[in-house]
Amino acid sequence: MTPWSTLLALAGDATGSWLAQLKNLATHPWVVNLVAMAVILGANAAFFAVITLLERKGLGRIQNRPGPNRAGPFGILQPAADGIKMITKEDIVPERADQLVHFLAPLVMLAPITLALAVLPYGPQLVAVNLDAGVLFFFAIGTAGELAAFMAGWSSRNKYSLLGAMRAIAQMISFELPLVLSTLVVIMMTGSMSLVEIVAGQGSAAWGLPGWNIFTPWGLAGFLIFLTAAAAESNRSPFDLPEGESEIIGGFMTEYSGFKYAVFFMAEYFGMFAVSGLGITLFLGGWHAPFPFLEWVPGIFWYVAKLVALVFGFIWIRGTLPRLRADQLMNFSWKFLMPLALLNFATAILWHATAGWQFPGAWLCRWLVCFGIVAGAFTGLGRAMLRRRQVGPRIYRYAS
Amino acid sequence: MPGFGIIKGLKETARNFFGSYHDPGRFVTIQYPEEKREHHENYRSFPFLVYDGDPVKGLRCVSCKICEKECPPQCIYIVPEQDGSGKLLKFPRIFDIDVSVCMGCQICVEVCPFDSIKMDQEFEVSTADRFGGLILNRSKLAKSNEYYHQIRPAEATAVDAQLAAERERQQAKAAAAKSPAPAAAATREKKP
Amino acid sequence: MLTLNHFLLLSAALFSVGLAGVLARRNAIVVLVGIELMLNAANLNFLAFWRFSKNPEPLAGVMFALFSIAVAAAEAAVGLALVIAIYRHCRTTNLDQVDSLKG
Amino acid sequence: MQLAFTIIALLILAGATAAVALRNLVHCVLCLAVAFVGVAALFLLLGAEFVGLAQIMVYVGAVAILMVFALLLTRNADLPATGPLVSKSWLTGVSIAALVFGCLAIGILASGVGQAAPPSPQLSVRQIGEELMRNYVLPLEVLGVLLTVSMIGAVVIAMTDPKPD
Repeated sequence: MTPWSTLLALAGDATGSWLAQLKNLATHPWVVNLVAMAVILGANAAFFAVITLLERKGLGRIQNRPGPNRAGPFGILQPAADGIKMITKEDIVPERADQLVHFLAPLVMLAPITLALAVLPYGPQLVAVNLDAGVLFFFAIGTAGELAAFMAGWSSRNKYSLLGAMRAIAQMISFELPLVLSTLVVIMMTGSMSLVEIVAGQGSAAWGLPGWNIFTPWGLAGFLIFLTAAAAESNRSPFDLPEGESEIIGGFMTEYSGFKYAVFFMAEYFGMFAVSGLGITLFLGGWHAPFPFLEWVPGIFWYVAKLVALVFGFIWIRGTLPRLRADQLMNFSWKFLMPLALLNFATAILWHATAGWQFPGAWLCRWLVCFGIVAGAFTGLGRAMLRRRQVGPRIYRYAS
Repeated sequence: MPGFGIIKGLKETARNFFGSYHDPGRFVTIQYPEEKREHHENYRSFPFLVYDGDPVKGLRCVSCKICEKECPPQCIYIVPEQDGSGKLLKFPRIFDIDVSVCMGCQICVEVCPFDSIKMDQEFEVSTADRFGGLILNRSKLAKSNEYYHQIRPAEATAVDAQLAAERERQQAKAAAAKSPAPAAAATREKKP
Repeated sequence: MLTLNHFLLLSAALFSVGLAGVLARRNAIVVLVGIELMLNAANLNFLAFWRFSKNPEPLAGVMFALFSIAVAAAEAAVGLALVIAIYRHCRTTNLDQVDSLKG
Repeated sequence: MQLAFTIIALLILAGATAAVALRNLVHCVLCLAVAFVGVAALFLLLGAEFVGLAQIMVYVGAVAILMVFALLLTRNADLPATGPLVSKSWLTGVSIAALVFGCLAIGILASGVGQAAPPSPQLSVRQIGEELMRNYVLPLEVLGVLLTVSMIGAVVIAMTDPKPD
């Protein structure tokens, strides 16, 4: 029962039969599903508009400039202006491009991401689809982005597009492993792949502290790994090599203009929302309030607050860090994040095995031991990676 | 410990972020159409012609065409005035500068022996007419010496002093030429 | 009404299309495409038999399909590595021209 | 159910046929991805959610991408517009495939296994996991070894020795 139908049920009982009929119509699965779709899409599109403005303003402030402030008071109409500009721009398709693939690529990029938004629990009752294998669904859907990037890059018949697409695919494949490994820890500790159950497992608070996964050593390390890999998966800076404006023009989006470009842009932001939503669900307690006495505030509020905080974190990181080089990116993924994620997995197993400790201070002891392992691994791997930092001629062993 | 550099960077950007709200002095940008940046005196855009007094008759230009020859992108076009008999006068009938070609190199100013062409500071030259609007003719180029003083006070004063000295020397020369003229003529006659 | 026969016929058709691709095309990568299609047809059969069996509680069909998917991934990786190695050696992926072992 | 099956079946067959028949190899691989997605949809229709999602993840996310990479590394994405597409013995191949389909179809229709589906089994991920860890733990371990070996093997086969400078 969604709150929507509950409300209608109440109303139908109170007043006459025509309302009851309306209730029957409104609780029909098709109607409920359509309403859920419209709400999810509409809310995310509105959020997209707000976030683009927030990002431009925030980046501006980080660079000591005011950001867009012309369209409307304080520039709040800037997203509308951008949208009108994008829609009315000429849609240019290169003459030698593969017309059909070029047309399909933005759609293949956007459609799966909107599917991923459907399985996230936005509140105690606000779950459009509760899949038993929700996390797996999320990652299965995410793979379509790689294919879409390839389609866009290849069909444009432009070397920069192809280079960007190759970079995008290599990056997405490399960072998918740490991403999955960091979520695997949560799945193992919760014992479920359903996002609803994962959120439900984080509700219990001990000593006034929230029971979120991030407040455990494996959860903290997992969250940091997840955040890094998520930034790379959604092509956010400092991992925005696939777009790298200063190197390869616009990456696989070089030959796109007008509304198709807007669709790519939208897909990128929706991807960021989806992956942030997954992070919230897995590590930050989903729609749970931070403290028990705040539970009267609706869950959707906490979800949106956490989402805004995470997205602002992404914007902050974008304003701070320079772009990585391609080989640094690969080294970072395979030689740092992967071993760290595996060690984090081992830490989670230790945490699980020591759950039976009963002596006084056992919890603190467990916490410190596990945190020590993770922090030691982080320091050691980081030192090793920094020591390896030599630049020399590159050898192309596979592409000859 | 690795990773602290990132935190340091994040701290710096956060300081910028919050600082920009309570300290407007941090802003590196200005709101252009409303407020404009103060120029240095040496800032230059495109050339203009200086006149003293009358905007047409007072032009210092003698249409010697040195600047036309020296201009690297060849953006200056000069036609001298002629009198009824076809004799060239020391005055430009047409003086055009195509500012879409001009690169602001200031060579015309360097070579002008009469200090008649100088660099302007006007930069808002955008126009809807792509061809006609960017060719400045004689009347558009002519600007008074007072304007020159206004935009470059130091340089204009130096130029004025130099011109005055030149004029004085000319007058002295003319005066000298008037009185000992017969003697000079006589000595010249004797020579061959 | 959907019966087992529908799935089996579809799977047979998918298998035959893959087989035709393997036998008829000259390009090594298209041959691999055909092999993948045939593997998919087999997986479809496993799951259809599992779903339509009298007693679907033992998960044998699902397990077999899962293992087959994993093995197919390994097969694709090695197969494509072989294609790349052959291309590097012969500068072609045309299978009719890679016949230096022919007597 | 019937309608969904018909649509998905047509999608699969169209994708598969295009994947083996098109001239442009990149189009082939993209059509193959369509066929993979269709098969995954059929898995979902059969109630095997986990297998369907694994199918998408492995086939679309890994195999199709791998094929695309192989295509670009072997530089024959741009085939000549003319020239023979099929091998010399293509007629034999296609007739063998048709024969196989005929035999299979006759066998299936004659076998009388076309029963209706029993009530949908409730298949949870937990069930699959427990099964994997109890009855199928040996195959799982062997599979892990196989994947590692094949990964190393693929790297060794595709790697060229670094040229001595």
